[in-house]
This record gives sequence, structure tokens and C-alpha cells, in this order.
Amino acid sequence: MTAAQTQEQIIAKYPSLEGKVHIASDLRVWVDALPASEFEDLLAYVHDEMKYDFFHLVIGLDSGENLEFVYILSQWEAPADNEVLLLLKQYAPKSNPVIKSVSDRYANATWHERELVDLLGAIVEDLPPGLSYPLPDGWPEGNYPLRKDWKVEFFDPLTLTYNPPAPAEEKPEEGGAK
Amino acid sequence: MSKKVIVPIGPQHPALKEPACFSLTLEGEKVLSAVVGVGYNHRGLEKSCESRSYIQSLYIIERVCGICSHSHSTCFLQCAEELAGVEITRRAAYIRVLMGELERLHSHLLWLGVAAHLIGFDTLFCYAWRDRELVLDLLADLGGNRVNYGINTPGGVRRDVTPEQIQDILSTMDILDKQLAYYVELALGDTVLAARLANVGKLSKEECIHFGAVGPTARAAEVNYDIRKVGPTAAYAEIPFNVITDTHADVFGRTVVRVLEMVESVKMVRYAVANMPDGDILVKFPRKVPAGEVVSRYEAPRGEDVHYVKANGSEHPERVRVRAPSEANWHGMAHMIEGDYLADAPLIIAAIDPCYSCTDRAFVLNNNNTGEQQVFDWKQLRQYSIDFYKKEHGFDASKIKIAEKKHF
Amino acid sequence: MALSLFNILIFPGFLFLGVYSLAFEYIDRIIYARMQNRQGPPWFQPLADFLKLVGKETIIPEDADKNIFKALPIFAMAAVTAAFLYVPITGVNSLFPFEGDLIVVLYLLTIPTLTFFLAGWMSSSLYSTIGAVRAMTQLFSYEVPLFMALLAPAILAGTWSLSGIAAYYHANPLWILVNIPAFLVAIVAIQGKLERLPFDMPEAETELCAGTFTEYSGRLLAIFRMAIDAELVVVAAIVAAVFFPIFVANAWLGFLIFVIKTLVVAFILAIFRSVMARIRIEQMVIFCWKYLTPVALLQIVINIVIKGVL
Amino acid sequence: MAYPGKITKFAMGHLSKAPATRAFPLGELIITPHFRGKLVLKADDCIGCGLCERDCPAYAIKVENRGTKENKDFHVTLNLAHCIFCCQCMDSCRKGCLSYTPNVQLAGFNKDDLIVDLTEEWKAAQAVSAEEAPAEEAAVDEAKPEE
Repeated sequence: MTAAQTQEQIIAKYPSLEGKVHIASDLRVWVDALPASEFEDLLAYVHDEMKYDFFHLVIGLDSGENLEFVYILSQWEAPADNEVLLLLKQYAPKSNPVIKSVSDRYANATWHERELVDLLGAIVEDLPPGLSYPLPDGWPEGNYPLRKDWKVEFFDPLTLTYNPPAPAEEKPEEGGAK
Repeated sequence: MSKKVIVPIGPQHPALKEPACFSLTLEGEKVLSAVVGVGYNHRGLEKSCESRSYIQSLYIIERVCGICSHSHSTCFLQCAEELAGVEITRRAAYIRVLMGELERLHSHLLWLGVAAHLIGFDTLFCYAWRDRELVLDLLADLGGNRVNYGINTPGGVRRDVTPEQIQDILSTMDILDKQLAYYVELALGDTVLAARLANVGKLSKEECIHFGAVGPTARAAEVNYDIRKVGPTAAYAEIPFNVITDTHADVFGRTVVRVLEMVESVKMVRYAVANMPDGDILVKFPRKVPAGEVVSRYEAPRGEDVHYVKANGSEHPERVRVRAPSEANWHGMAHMIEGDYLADAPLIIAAIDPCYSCTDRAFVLNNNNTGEQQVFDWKQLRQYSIDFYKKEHGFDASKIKIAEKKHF
Repeated sequence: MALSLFNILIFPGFLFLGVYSLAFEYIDRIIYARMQNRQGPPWFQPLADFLKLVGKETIIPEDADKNIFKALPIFAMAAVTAAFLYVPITGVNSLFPFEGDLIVVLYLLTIPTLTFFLAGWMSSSLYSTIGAVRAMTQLFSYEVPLFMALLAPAILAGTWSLSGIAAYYHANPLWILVNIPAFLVAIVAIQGKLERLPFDMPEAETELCAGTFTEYSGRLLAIFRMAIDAELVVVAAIVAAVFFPIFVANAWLGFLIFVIKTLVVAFILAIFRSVMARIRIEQMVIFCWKYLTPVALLQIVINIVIKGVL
Repeated sequence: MAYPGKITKFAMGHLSKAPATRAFPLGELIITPHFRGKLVLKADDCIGCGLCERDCPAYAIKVENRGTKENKDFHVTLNLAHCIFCCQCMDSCRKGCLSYTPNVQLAGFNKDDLIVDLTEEWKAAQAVSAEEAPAEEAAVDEAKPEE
């Protein structure tokens, strides 16, 4: 399936997505961020009907108000060259970042979703039980390193506590791991 | 009598030189179930990229993995260059492919050695690593370092290939050709090796799809999937090569795939050297990259490498996500180990050519609950050993003089 | 009396065995290294390793029985040293030959394996326990072919004494050609006895850390290592005495021939070790019972028939 | 044909060959001339722009002005413990005053030894070469600062 066909097929099924499906560089189809409820529908269609059955990964993003999740999918029975990647997005508000696990459709999604839980504080429903990944045991609750407001220099690795300065104080300029 | 024992392999174990924990439930020598625990060594690469410029991030990304450093840096740069709308010159693309294939050679030779060592075949291990040195010497000469070559830069490559280096490459390839022919013969023809490798760590084609396996692991199960073909980047579209697949779907198949892939890589290196176009190696790359997001893929020696870069128009990337090939192959690990023997577990783990540094990339942590670290420096260490010998053996070692190292 | 004491303690007893086993380890390691195109250790490396281990702190696990834990390496070393006294060195005769010493030697050589098992079991650590069980499983598979491979020449010689066997084949050197299958079986089984590749499952380092010796350290481990080296010498000496019937009356020349013969055995063992991958324990059991034992049995049958015909 | 111990002949052949490894501290250390080792600075050309510091991914190189605003005295210090030998600073430097040497044996017993002042090092090297070099070259070196 070429990128154009993929775009057509998605828009044909979901007319409301008109203008939200972009083709970038011939081999990538991006779909703009959708709320969790719409996303579930689209994913089911894409997986079951369009046979986008190979899951590459899910990327968590902090986009200010919301957390965004980018799902990279492709077709297993793709032509031997020039494979199209379909990139779906969903978002959830930071105040209640609940998404549904896709591990029922894509078995290899579990670890990537655990990473979302640990690093971004997403709440993934129906995630199969297992070890936490990738942060260590005893990691303090409420510390999500990949969120933009979490700064590494305020974290004390010896006591495992996060000590942000009082809001009035000026933030230190220097950043990054030393 | 069926007494079950849980054997931990890792985080510290002689078979795994890197931290990961596999809890194997054994019945006799058979593995009933396996729990894979990774994430022991987080380095915060993705987070630290966010506070660094693209040039700085490149070197961070290059150090995601020591073995496939070129793959990671190339993949990251493909993202950055697509975002900035920069197209690299053909010569630069060829040099990237040349480095990529040399890297594949050294990675696969490394794997062959490690796998041989894990089944106690140290002789093969020594030969494979000896031949790997030849490739590393080439890489050091071309790039400037043995593993993190640092040849990539935004907009092209940093070093050109000189005619003398081409001569070196060709003569090394001649030696490797001979050695590889021997390894092919050995891998296919040694019964003891075959007895250890065959029917171990089975992962069928359907399971490969189910668990999302990539690279030689998948290709060993007849999955014709190679990013160099399905989504060619750099100069891969111009260079002819065959995708190697195998029908065994076990560790033996993975060995065969890797060994034959090396033969293929040698051909590709020869082709790249012979057909290298003239021209510049570098185009100008802006410091500030326009906003946008890009996903890029590259066939690392271990499989498909996916990078995602989101730019916000500033000097720093907004978000970088690295999906290293090992991370994709971990999912099927527990399934592969279950039902096999304990003796095979390290081999199965090694057969995906796992890279723990690729898998663990998220955060710097010094998990020391006491809050006190005792790191001995040289003098304290010496004092400690002198005290120890005095106490235990009544032997005063403090009189022994130690030659001080001369500094350059 | 004084001479006996000298024989037991210095030559060819304890001290010589120690020095010679270190030299043997060096030879084994250097051949192994050179086959792998490596530099290999310097000549003093085995001694340096031994001294280093002796100087290290000895750690005993809390759950282990301290006395047995400490005694086991000494048992192993003692058994091997005792076995060495019945092996011919300078000539046809060993130090204290008697009818039936072959059986005694073989049983004395089983003791180290038993101590390995006990050492692993007593350490009460997971890896040691698995290694111990593997050592035991392995014992049951190689011991039978090894015994039969050594008993077959004895049947032909009509004596159960190592010195007697040596003397017989010295007198009738051509009969040794009959024993070639037994020699091959013995060489393979010895690899199992010495826990060397391809049969080093009890201490397969990439699976079980150090297997039975995981919890051993310091001077206890040093003695164990020494016992293993000495076992290599003793086994090589037995093979040399039984299968290489070249002896001379002159003691010094005899000793030289002994050294050459054992070095040949060491060379063969080192090659064997270099070219094989470690096989799995169940593969080893199958191999030993399916191939080695029948060959050894066949050898015994052949020898009995020949003996009857003679 | 498949049989066990297939490597035997090949391995036996190596008994007569010279080993591929070397006993490290003895013998020669062979390093390709393109190998990126410790950095050296040509301090005269340095204008203290700080581009190297800006692009260093490991924050290993530091440029500081120890003189006054009018009479500038730039010192470039390199923390060898942080340096990852990527030599990006070399590429970033507009004046081309940084270069690498094949010197890779940099380990020491003391952490403080690892922080080196490249400017001082260059000056010391200049002083040594001025002593050793014939008078002509020394004259050329002395002529430079006056320009």
C-alpha cells in the first residue's frame, strides 16, 4: 500500500480526518493527534482492516498541556522495498493522562508502554503485569524525568529526592548532566 | 521429584558483561519460565539531548551503543537533515555506507566471537576477534577512533577517504574474504557447533511478527526484512546486495545469517570503494533547525534502528527517541528461553546480539541508599592492601616500591 | 625409611608433583594460547596465580559447614598425590607397586570429583549446587568408559598392577596396537574426568559462574586448582604408562622418557580442548553411553578373545 | 562435510605462526596517525572565542580569560576525564589552533592530573623547543608575537 492509498483509505473511512492526514517524504503518513476515544477507533480500523499489523514503537512526548503519544506502525506483508510507515498520534491531558494499552493488538507494545508509565507518568489501562521498566526499584513516586518541567539538576541521586527551588528563586542557568 | 529452582542470570554474571537480570525457573536443567529484567543502567541520553545542540546531541547519540555507534549517529542525522532540509552529497552518502558496512563486519565478527565464547569455543572466539581487529584498525584510520568513529557530522561526513586508505581497505577485505569463507565452512560443517546451536531458541516466522523481532533474528526465520531494502537511506539504494535469510529459525540460523551477511558486506564495501563518486563531503548545516518531527530508520548490524526527532525551531531538539534494535528483540526473549536448557540460556540471550546500552538509555542514577560512597583512590587502595596483608599474613608490604607512571 | 620419605615428599612425590603440575598447566595453557594465535602466559604464570590465590582473603559462606568446606580441597589434593605414588615414573616400576594398584589409582582419582561434588553441595549456593549435580551426572557417564578403557589393556596383560601392565607391554610392544580404540576412549573420557572442554559443564563459566567452585576463594581455591593440575599430571602419567610402552632401565633416561610421554599426552589433551565447543550435559550423557561405552566394551571383548586365543 | 573438530587443522597451523597479540607494555605501541588522542593547542592563534566550549558535548574544554579586559590572557583547560575524544572542538575552531596527537596513554593515579591547561602546556613545549632548536627557528618563533 502506498502512502497515497493509505491516506485515501483513512479519509474514506473517517471523513472527519480530512486535512489531518499528511504525507511526508513518500514513505511516511502522519495523522494528527486525536483524543483517546477517537484514536481507539482508528487504531482498530488500521490494525484489523488495513493490516497495519507490525508495531515499531510508541513515543511519549510532553507538549505542554498534554502528553502526546506517537505510534509507529507498518504492514508486515509490505512490498520488499519502500515500505510505508503510518504514524498515529493520540493525546491525553496531563491532569489525567489515561490511555488504553495497545498490547492486545501488538504484543511487543508492553515494554514501550511501561516506559511511558515510568518516564512520562502516563496511566496505561490494561497493561499486562510485569516488572517496571526502565527506572529502578525505589524510584520516588511522581518523578517523571521526561516531562519538561522535571529538571535533572534538582534531583539528588543519593537521597532519591527531587528538590525544585522555590518558584521565586532564579533558576540556575547551567543544565545537563555533569 | 520435581523441585523448582530459580536461577538468576545477571545482573552480574560472567556470561553477560552488561547488566540485565534473567530469572530462570528451572526443573532439572530445563527452563520452565523466564522473566526478563532490564533497565539497570540508565544514562539519560534522551533527556540530556534535550539540553544540547544538534552537534552535541550527535555525539551523545553516537554513544548510545559502542558497537553500532555509526548506525545510531547516521539515523539521528537522517532525522536532523530531513528536518533542516539539507541533502548530503553522494560522496558523503557513500562514505556513510562504507562505514556502516565496516561496522556491520566488526559487529558480526564480535557476535561470532561472543557466541563461540558462550559455548566454550574459545578458539573460534580468538580467531573472530583477531579478524575483527583488522576491521577496527580500518575504522580507526578512517574515522579516528576504534568504536565511536565520529565520522558523521550534520550535513555530511568529517573525513574524506584517501587513496591510501582505499588500498588498506581492499587489502583487508582480501584477508577477510579468506577468513569468512572459512567461517562459513566451519559454521555449516562442525558437528559439535551444530549440536550446540541447532534447535535452540526457536522463534518461528509468526512469532517473529508477533513479538516484533527485527534484524538477523527475524531474517533467520525466513523474514525478508532489511531496512537497507525496504526503506533505503544514504547510498543503499544504489549498491547491489542480497538480503540473507535462513529457514532454521534458531540460533544456528542466526549464525548462518550473520556469517553470510558478512560476506555480503565485504562485497558492498568493495562496491562502495570502487564506485565512490567524487565531490564534496560536507554541506552547510544550520545551527537552528526548523520545527517539525521526523522518523528515520537505518539497518544497524543488529536490526532495525528507529530514531524520532522533534524540533522546535531552536538550537536544541525538543525530543529525541531512540528505538535501538535490541529493544525490539527483547520481547521474544522469554519465549525463546522457555523450554530450552539452562546451558543454552546465555547463548539464546546472546543470539539476538543484545546491547544493554541500547536498551537502557533513559536516566542517570546513582542508586546508593546509604548516601555514602566510598571510592578508593590509588593511595587509599594501597593503604588498604598493606593493612590487609599485615593483619592476615603478618607481612609488611609497605616497603615495596611501586614505579610511578610517567606522564606525557 | 629416609629414602621412602624422600620419595614421598620430594621426588617423585609431593614436591615434584606440585612443580610438575604447575609446569604442566603452563604447557597446557601455552599450547592452547598458541593454537588460538595468542601470546599465552609467561612461564611463571601458574606459580604466580597460585601464590596470588594463596595470598588472598578466604571467604567461607555463612551457610556452609566450615570444617568440611575447608577440608575438601585437602582431600582432593591428598587423593591425587596418593594416586601418583602408584604410577610408574622413572621406569617400569612405580614407587610402591602391588597387584591391583590400577584399581586403587582409579578409585583415588574418583575422590577429587567427589570432593568437587561435595564442595559444590556444601557451598549452599545456587550455581555451586547446579555445578555439583552436573559433576555427579558427568561422573556417571565418563567413569564407566574410562575404567573399561584402562581395564581392557590390563586384561590383555593379565595383571591389575600398573607396573605389571607397563612391564607386559614393554616386553610385547606390538600388542599395544590392539588397544588403540581403548586409547581413544580414554583420551575422550579423561577430558570429562578433568572437566575440560568439551566436557567442562560443572564449571561452565558462562552458565554457572565458576560452577562448583563459585564460593571458593583464597588458599582453598588455590589448593583445589593445584589438585586439578596434579590430577592432569597423574592421568597423563597413567595414560603414558598404559598406552605408551617405552621404558628404559636407566632412571634418568627413564624419567626423561616419562616427561616426553606425558608432554605428548598433554599436547593431545590441549588440542582436544582447543577445537571443541562445550556440549550440553544431556548431550554428554548420550554421547558417553551411546558411543564411548560400546567402544570400550568392544575393546574388552576383543582383549578377552585375544587373551583366550593366546 | 560435517564432522567434529573441524577447526583442528586450522588451529594446528597456528602453532608455528607468530601470535597476533602483543604483550602490551613491552614492545611498540602501534597507533594509526589518524587516531584522535590528546588535544594540543596552538595558543598563539587562540582568540578565546569559545566556539570549542560551545560545541563540546562533554563540557570538557573550558576557555577562560585570566587577564584583564584590555590585556587578555586566554587559558584553555581540558578535563581529560570528561573528554570523549570526538574532536568536535577542532572542527568548530575557526582559527584551526586545536589539533590531536596520537597520544592515548593518559591514565594517571590522581584525578587532578587529568585536568590539563593546554595553554601552559603549549608554552612549556615552546620553551623546550626554543632551547633545543637551532637559532633560526627560535628567531621565527620569537618574531611571531610581535606581529
